[in-house]
Amino acid sequence: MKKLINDPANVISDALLGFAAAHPDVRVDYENRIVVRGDAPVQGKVGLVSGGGSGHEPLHAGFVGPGMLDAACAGEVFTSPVPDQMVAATKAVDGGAGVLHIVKNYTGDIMNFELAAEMVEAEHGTQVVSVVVDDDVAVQDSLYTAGRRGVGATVLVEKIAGAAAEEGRPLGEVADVARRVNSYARSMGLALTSCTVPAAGKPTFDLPEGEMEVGIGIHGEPGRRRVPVAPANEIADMLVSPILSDLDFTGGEGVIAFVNGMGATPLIELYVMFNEVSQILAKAGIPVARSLVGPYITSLDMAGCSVTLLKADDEILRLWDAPVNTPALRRGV
Amino acid sequence: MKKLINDPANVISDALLGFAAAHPDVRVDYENRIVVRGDAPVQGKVGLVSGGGSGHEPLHAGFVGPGMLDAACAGEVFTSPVPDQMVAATKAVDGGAGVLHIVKNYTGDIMNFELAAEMVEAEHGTQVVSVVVDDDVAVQDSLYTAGRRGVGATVLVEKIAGAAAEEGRPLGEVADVARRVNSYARSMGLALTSCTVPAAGKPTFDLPEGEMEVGIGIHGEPGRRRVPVAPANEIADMLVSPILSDLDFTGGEGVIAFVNGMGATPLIELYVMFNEVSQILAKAGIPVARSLVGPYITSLDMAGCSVTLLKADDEILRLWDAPVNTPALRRGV
Amino acid sequence: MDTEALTAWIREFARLISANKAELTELDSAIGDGDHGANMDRGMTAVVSVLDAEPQESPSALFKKVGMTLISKVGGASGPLYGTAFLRMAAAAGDDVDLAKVLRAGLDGVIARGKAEPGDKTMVDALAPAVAALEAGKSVQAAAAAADQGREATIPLVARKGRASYLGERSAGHADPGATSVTLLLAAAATTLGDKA
Amino acid sequence: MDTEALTAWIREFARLISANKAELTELDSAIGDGDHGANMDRGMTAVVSVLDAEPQESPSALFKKVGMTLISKVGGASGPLYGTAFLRMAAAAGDDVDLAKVLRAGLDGVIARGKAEPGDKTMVDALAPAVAALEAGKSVQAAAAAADQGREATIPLVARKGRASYLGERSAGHADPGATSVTLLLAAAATTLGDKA
Ligand SMILES: Nc1ncnc2c1ncn2[C@@H]1O[C@H](COP(=O)(O)OP(=O)(O)O)[C@@H](O)[C@H]1O
Ligand SMILES: Nc1ncnc2c1ncn2[C@@H]1O[C@H](COP(=O)(O)OP(=O)(O)O)[C@@H](O)[C@H]1O
Ligand SMILES: [Mg+2]
Ligand SMILES: [Mg+2]
Ligand SMILES: [Mg+2]
Ligand SMILES: [Mg+2]
Repeated sequence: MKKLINDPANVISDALLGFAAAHPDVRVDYENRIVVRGDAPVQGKVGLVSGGGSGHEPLHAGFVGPGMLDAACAGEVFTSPVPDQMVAATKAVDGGAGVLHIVKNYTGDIMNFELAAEMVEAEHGTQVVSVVVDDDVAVQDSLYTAGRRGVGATVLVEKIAGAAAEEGRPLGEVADVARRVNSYARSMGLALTSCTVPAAGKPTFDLPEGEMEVGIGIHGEPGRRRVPVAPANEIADMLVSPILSDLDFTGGEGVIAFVNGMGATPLIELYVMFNEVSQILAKAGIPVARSLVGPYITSLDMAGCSVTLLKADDEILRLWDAPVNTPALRRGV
Repeated sequence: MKKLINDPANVISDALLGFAAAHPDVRVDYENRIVVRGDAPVQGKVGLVSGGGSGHEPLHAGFVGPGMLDAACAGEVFTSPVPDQMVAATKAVDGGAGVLHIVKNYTGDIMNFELAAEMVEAEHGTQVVSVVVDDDVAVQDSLYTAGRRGVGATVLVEKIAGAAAEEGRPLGEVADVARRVNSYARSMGLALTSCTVPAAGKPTFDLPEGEMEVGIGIHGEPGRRRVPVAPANEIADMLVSPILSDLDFTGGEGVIAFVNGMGATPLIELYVMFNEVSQILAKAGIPVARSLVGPYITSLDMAGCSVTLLKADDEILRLWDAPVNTPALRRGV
Repeated sequence: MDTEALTAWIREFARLISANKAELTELDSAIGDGDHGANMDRGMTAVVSVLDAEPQESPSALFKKVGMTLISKVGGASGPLYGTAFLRMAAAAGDDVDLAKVLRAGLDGVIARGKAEPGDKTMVDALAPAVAALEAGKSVQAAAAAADQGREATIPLVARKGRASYLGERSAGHADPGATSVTLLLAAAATTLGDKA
Repeated sequence: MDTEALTAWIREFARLISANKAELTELDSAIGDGDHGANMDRGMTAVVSVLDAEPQESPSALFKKVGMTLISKVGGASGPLYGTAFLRMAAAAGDDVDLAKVLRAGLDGVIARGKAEPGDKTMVDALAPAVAALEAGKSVQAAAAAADQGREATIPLVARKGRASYLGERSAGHADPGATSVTLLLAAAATTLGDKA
């Protein structure tokens, strides 16, 4: 394992110290491992809290700031944070208008956020609403399973719900916006290499030179199938086709197209992928209204990418374009 | 070789198409492989042109936009662009106040930009001034060699000179600002893995599991020495010490500290590195005035990082903070 | 079955988790995300520290402390599940602990929290047969054996809960990590409480 | 030495570059950035296309076309260096070409553009001895052999120009890629112009 780290046991605290040093506008609470917007709590504004296992940087801490999250909780690598962290974050951002928990759909995240919401409501009377993100079409959705994973759409939900909260809208409306974004978004991912969890010291799975894994998540889970490596145009088709079969993307205001790097994929390759994705969309008669290209929700040092499409309406586009000022996403401010 | 590409011969054109699709604000001239600010030429403003081999994305095209570059020329992977491209870019951004060429110090880049300046001055009477960036302390500076390489400081020069040009300052002053930034900046890089040039299909150099290469550039050139892999704090010392021995960073307004990813290094590791770098600076009594953490000048899929320190003065900080609106760097707009 | 014996049980569980950390991680790498060993070890190491610093006075206080510590330290799916189990066990523990009764409460807590059914390839598949054995009046050793069989029976299953469910058919052929850590809980009970049940 | 013969030289140079592309890249990977083969091949392939489409009428027009094409297509260090060399060769070529005279002009162009001195481990180290041999009245074959020796002599050198100079002492032990491509230029001359000099 080759990584720019010290003791693998300290990766998260070391990275948090570095994050704090690099971004003095944002508050870091080391003890609780939470990152909080500098001016929180913003009175009268719905507070947005997210969080999850570490290893997906810049998600979530990189999205804390005006126009997006009020706080983020950092768990161990690929492990949901604990309720204490979520309680501390919720209290820190409670400006009297309630708090929205944005939770990626993993059993651990769901249960820990659930416990936290119970605790904070019981102890402090804070009103908490949770929205679950589950956009990964690689996983068959079913009432009898854990359902789909939350992946790329998380970034879009955090941005768009964050803009709605910044407009001063009430908790119920902000939650509705978040749910609508989630319901209009679909994703699919692909790995060229495995990632290596620092504590494990070796790749989570073996992926020989000529093969790639289609339908991976963001935790080094094996994907749905293994296929020979293919050129970018075929890869784009493997990722976009299942998305387009799952939801009708025509008839709206086009899509927000998001090509995401998994952590070790250079930008030049993401642009090659974005070209292929936009050509497929053009053929399908789906206009690209907005785009996002870069490593925003990663899986440590995995090479690969994911594609997320969000069917846009006027309000979604307006909120997408709204100012945002966070370490990892900034515009209009 | 595992890459998200089609035919290796088409990587640059495919990526340019993707870049154009993702960033409709910026103009892409495929034939000349140049990227031009949407509203160029800006009358009365000094035009900033840079460029170089591809494979360093987001450099340079990602930095085209208000407050930074007016145009960027994309060469073949790791190969200087040709004069025709530079001539086309220079003409496209000439708003009557002259054009600054920002050139990284590589023999090829120097000579091709030189030819281009000769051609454009002769044919069109455009006034061109060139500034050479050479900040890499891994290379011994000498009158008898090609001198130091241009690496991380390029990003800082483009941002800060771009802000000076945006203020409407004349060509001579903008060039002086660029030269001052270069003379106050020093960098040093490290590779955990080699990169793989698409056309070559295999890693440029072998770097076995337990070893790393110190003092690398951004083109897969071998570094100055090979050492056993080390923890982040020792790596930070290997990179920062030669920088601090080369220039006295005390006494100014602190430094702009830039920890850069080489293309395949996840952000969490860059924050771990940034923590170590800022601790070394704190011990040396050098305040971190501003910071930049991320993959901004890369070497394809190389894992590793570089550190750039820029000794700041009031003007440098003011220009650093000025609004910038490019695909890869955005603030204040 | 006094507080001291139950404390020994918890400590033995912590020891077994630590000794089998790599195996748990290995199993979770195959069908999950490779952290079950680290998660449980982080939690149980914290539990042991807490018990070293503050020995507990009653079975109910002991189970509550274990549950709260696991919830605060583990995260992931196993933190809330084991945590809830121990909190329910605390509520069910009277002055003299009936192992069948408290483990039944724990199992109910896991099911309430995680909504898994038998055969979903989760820790329920090891815990439920152990509870059934105890309720049928069998020994703790027999309950531990039942947990082991339950764990073995998860191998061919296709997971319907937790991360392993994302794999669909590819989850078959591997034992469930959480069911495996439950066998350690029962094995620890067999060695520390076996002669007291 | 008519335009036809000189065109054959250029085409043979293109053929040799293409045939030795991998070796040039290999050498450039060791002490540079691994693109010299691709750079030269891209340039010379373009040159051949241009000459296919527009056969040139005079030695001077031929060299100028080659120089302009290389400058427009190659990039890197070798584009301006070879490009400048051929432009200077065009200026020096009269109606009847004196190979010693035009290659001397080319060498002067390389030195003017790149400011390398003999022993800096660059293409100059192969071109200069070849020019000296021709100027001493030796055959083209002898000049090609001199270029080969010049190239061999770059192996132990520590580079002082171009990318290889970044390596310092580590650049010793490898032949210079540009010097190697120059040996191909001379080898092509030996086979196509050898009996005409
Ligand atoms: N809904 C559920 N009900 C019961 N047990 C579950 C459920 N989901 C997951 N588990 C158990 O949790 C184990 C995984 O725990 P762990 O790896 O620590 O957490 P995570 O899955 O969050 O990484 C699984 O092997 C399974 O036994
Ligand atoms: N200043 C110089 N003068 C003469 N030749 C040079 C000079 N710099 C580099 N070269 C030659 O150029 C060759 C490298 O060319 P190439 O690999 O195509 O360009 P780049 O170095 O830009 O990648 C070197 O091997 C050397 O012979
Ligand atoms: Mg986990
Ligand atoms: Mg080159
Ligand atoms: Mg797990
Ligand atoms: Mg080269």
